[in-house]
Amino acid sequence: MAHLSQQDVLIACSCGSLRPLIKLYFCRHCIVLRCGYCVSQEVDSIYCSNCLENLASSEAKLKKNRCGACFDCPCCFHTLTIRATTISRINPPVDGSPTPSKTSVKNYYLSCFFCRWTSRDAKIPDKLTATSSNWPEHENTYTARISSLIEYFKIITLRERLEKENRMFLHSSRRGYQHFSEKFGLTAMLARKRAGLPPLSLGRDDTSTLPHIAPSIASEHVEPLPDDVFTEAIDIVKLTSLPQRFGIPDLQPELISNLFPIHKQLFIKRSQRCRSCLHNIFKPEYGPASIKFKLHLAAYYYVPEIRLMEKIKLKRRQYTHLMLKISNPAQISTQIQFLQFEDVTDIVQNNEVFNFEEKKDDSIDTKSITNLAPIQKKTYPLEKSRRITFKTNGKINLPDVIISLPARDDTAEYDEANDSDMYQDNPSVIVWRKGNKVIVKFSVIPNNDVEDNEDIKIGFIMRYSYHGKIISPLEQKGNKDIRLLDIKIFISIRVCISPTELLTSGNYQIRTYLGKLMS
Amino acid sequence: MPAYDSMSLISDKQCIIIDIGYKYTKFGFSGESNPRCIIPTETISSDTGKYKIVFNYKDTDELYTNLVDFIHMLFFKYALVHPKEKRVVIVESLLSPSVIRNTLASVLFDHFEVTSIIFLPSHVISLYTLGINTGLVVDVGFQEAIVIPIYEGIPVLKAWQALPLGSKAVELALRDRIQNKIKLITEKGEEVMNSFCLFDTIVEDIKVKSCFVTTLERAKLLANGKIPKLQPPAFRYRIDGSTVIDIESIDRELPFETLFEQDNDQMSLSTMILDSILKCSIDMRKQLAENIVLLGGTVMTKGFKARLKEELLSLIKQPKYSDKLFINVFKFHNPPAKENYVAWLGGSICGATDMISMKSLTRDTYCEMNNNTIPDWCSLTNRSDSVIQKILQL
Amino acid sequence: MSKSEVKIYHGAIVCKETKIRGDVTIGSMTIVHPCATIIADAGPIVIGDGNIIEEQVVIINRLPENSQNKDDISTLRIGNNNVFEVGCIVETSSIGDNNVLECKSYIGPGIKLGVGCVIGAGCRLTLPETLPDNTLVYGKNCIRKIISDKPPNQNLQREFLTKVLPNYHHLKKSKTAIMQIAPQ
Amino acid sequence: MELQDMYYNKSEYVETASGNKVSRQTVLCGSQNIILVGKVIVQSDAIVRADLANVRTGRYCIISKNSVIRPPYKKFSHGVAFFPMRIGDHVFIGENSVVNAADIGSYVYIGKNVVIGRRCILKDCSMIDDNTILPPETVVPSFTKYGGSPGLCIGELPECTQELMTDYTRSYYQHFIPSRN
Repeated sequence: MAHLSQQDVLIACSCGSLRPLIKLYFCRHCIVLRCGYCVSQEVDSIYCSNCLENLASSEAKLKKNRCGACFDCPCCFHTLTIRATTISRINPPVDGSPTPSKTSVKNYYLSCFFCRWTSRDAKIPDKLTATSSNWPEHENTYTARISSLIEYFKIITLRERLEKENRMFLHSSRRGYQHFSEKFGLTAMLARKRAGLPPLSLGRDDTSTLPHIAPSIASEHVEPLPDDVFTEAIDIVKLTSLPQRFGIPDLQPELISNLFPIHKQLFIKRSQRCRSCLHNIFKPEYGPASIKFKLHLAAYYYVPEIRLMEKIKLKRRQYTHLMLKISNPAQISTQIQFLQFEDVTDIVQNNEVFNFEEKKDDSIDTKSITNLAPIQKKTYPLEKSRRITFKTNGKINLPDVIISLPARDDTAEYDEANDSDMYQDNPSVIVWRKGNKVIVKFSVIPNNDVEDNEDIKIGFIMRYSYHGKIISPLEQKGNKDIRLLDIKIFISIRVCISPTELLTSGNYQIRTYLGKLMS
Repeated sequence: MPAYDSMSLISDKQCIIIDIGYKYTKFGFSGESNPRCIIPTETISSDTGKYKIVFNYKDTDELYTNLVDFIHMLFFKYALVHPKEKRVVIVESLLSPSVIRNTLASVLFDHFEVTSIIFLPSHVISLYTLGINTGLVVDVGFQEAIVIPIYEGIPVLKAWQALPLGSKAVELALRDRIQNKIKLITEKGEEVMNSFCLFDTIVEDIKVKSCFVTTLERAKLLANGKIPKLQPPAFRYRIDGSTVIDIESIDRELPFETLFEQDNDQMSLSTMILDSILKCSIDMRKQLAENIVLLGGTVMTKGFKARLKEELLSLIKQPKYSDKLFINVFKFHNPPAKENYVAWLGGSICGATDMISMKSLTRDTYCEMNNNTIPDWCSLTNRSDSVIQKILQL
Repeated sequence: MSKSEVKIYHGAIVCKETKIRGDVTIGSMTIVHPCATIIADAGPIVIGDGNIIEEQVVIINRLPENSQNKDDISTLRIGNNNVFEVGCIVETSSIGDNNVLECKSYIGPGIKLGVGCVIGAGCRLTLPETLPDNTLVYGKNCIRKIISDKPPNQNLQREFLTKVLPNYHHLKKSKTAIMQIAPQ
Repeated sequence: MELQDMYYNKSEYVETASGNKVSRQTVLCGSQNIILVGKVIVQSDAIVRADLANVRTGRYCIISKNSVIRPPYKKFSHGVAFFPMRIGDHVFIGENSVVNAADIGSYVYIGKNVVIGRRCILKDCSMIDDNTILPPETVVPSFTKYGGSPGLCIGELPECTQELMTDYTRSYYQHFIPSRN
């Protein structure tokens, strides 16, 4: 599990979030890293997680983002299953026939495989067909009242609006229509709408046209404390918990027996778009069962991956070797160099390096937006970058080398040949090389003020050459665009075993659950 | 599926109504009669992957990221819409700190790029659900109880009352009573006392399932250390397969007394209401007392309303009030909703009207403002051209 | 406890890979899948008819850890038509009829099951008590409720297994069993 | 963190021509009904109940210690039928887990101590958290992470799950090596 989440090597995204490489994107147009925080997320398709059927967004809207066919258990929130029972029924004797006839009928009801709740518990009658629709629904008893309230306030606000517009119009008639429409955003469409209004609401002096609603009448009567709380034994298993009550917000029943099946909440597939250039950076294929993508600019394919090789034990006031495995995922070879944070600010001033972090606030950015998306009238300032909260408490010594990494070659997996002699590597720095991967030796020392059992956190900059060959189809093939990109890397080295690993499985189960509640 | 609300559905104008409480958030679409969901105001941090309570924050940066994660969940798990084209209605307390309001606006405009936001004061818009414009609105939530009289649609701000009397206080009292009664039996059959931590969700669950607000008569006896003859039955609460708490009858009855016991300043939930009435001008008082609106999840507790009425009627006879307040009737409203989402429903009704397009703060305006501070709602209401004021003058 | 006193009644199917130790009686029509463990240390284990005991199930009658009294013999009695799903651990002293112990559930000593109880997957019960009939225990907090639906009848599954298992597994036969069958 | 080498006792494991590494300590019932396509690791004390119905795994699957692979049954009015179980490529099944699923897609990660109920369907690129109880007939869609009891959706997986699982199962296979002595 830890291997899959990869929380020990984090990379600073262009927005300042720290994410593992697998959660980052790489915008090929802006040539910066993006993450879930700084991209614009869009709903791509909507589907039901149980029947795996896609719904059009209008249909989903109509069904209040719930599946029409699948239900969740109101008791434990697991999906309900339709169950069949055969019931032999004795028909009452029909007029004329002396003996009652016996028929065997298949009945269907909803049942939960986990907590054994059934629709019979809710006193929902069984159905005669296995189709999953047409289960009885409960309705909010106040819908009619609320509708009339809404209607009433709608008319009042509309009247208010017209009154105000009219007043403004009279006062500012000399200033002309131009000003008027500007200030109140009265577009042609709105004007048309106003013109098309029924005469009823236009007659603003006529108060009698107001719809009538009965205001609520307060009463002295309040619900008393039921006497049975002092006499009836409390049966805790029959009472609902808050999550169960909130599952049905308009009823919020107190008894398990008053629960109703809940239509299953729909899931979505999302697509992502870069906020500054508005290009898509991730778009899934349609269909919930497909795991393929139309487009996927994951940083995983563009940025060299750094991994810790092994657990190390750090000692105070002493350098310890740290092995990092670096692999080049791209289809083109790259050059990698390591720098301390302090070094880089100097180089930026030389203006030799294309630094993505500087670029963000640049005016070039806004220009490119206007070029790419002329439809957008107004550009909004981009969201502020986040502060990097990672505090380093150790120092890493970086080897002063430039490492060449060949392109990724999937067939090399099966190639046993050792090709390290092709490169003139310093064996004290590069301890191993194979295909697009190398293992590089670093050394780490904790700061003196570190406490025992504290994770050691270090950071450095990885500068690598990026071949932006495929920036746009307009660009010619020969015109290779090589840029140096700086990526901030943060590594935490766990010195202690995390407490959960020490627990036995049974306790572990409880503790993780509790840990979740506590945090 | 239930019959769909006839109005403003299928139209793109439907806006998103969010009522973020300290403990639970109510979320849904305008024009609908109940929220789509009521969920804990908690989120999974996108940075660490851990559970986080949104309003547990050290600085605004943390609040900002918490809100980003939380609202992301609301949009992509429940609303299933792209936030960019959406109008948002935020239902908030009049007393909500401006840091929260400003951060929330920044999150919605800068991060989610919504079209517009309107902040609606929960106390005022709750009256929308009743079709009245004058009322004494009592909101007993998780953190605190807030009383604000609304007269002719205008909050009488000088008369507001707030005390930290909410579910939190009740749960703390309950926790104190039961935390030494936990019994855990290990697999070896050994009995361990109190080795188990009592989590908030467990205390809440016990409170919800078994606690109630007792009558004034019994409360007086209990306060004097006497035990009434009839006792609510005790029971055994199972935390899991190996841990139990034996809940005594007194534990079911006493925790809610926290709300009604007068503190050192002789303040309780009931005195707050009377003090608030007292601070209003004489001609309003009777009308307010006869239009009490109760909001918030805590008021849904068994016996709460009955006790509150008893308390008010008994306090009014005491010299502290009897000289100044000449009221002998208290009347309560029954909103067309469960009390814990009345304010949300008010937002839903408002959101269906043109008020949203008229009064909302648009993204354009927000970006033009140099300090990115949302104007205070009360300053808005005091403006003579305020629409809301007029709307409420039925 | 080297003395093997396994009694297997006619019609029971006990796969050879099963680990059985001590005085164990297995009733007729009971099916014991391979890799189950039945250990009768503290006293005999009597398993009734028509039970299904799946792989990795541990049924153990063990001495209380601090008890020195070897004479304190108690019998672990299991009724009829119970289902023990994969990986459940039973340390109790008494189980009635028609119960289902789902995967990886744990029943500590002193917990008695009556009739028709279902212990949900992964539930761990250690608090000694007698569960009322038709109790369901489920979920991470071992929530309880009384169920109206009875646990389903397992006759069909047992029939199927009776046919299939002998094709793939060597079966255990106890001397007692053979002796019983011989006169017929 | 890069996976560390895992050593096994050479005498304990059988390596087939297609690269499957199967412990001798496993219980493979009805071994004629098991198809391991290649580079599959079955660790000690795992139980595969292919006597009940066919079990077929794809390439690079890891079946950890003490786990149980058990084809699910369904009751019909006339009898009981056990369904064959299909497991895709690059699937990891953690220690002490019980799998009764009907169908497991590719690139699926199942944690430790998990119970997958009867006839569950795990779509490609899904993950089951440690200690999860997945009730019968649950459908786990792609790119979701399920956890808890009952197992509910507790999160999403990164879009490059397919690459991650491929890399994980491959390197697991590469690091699963016989001890030197």
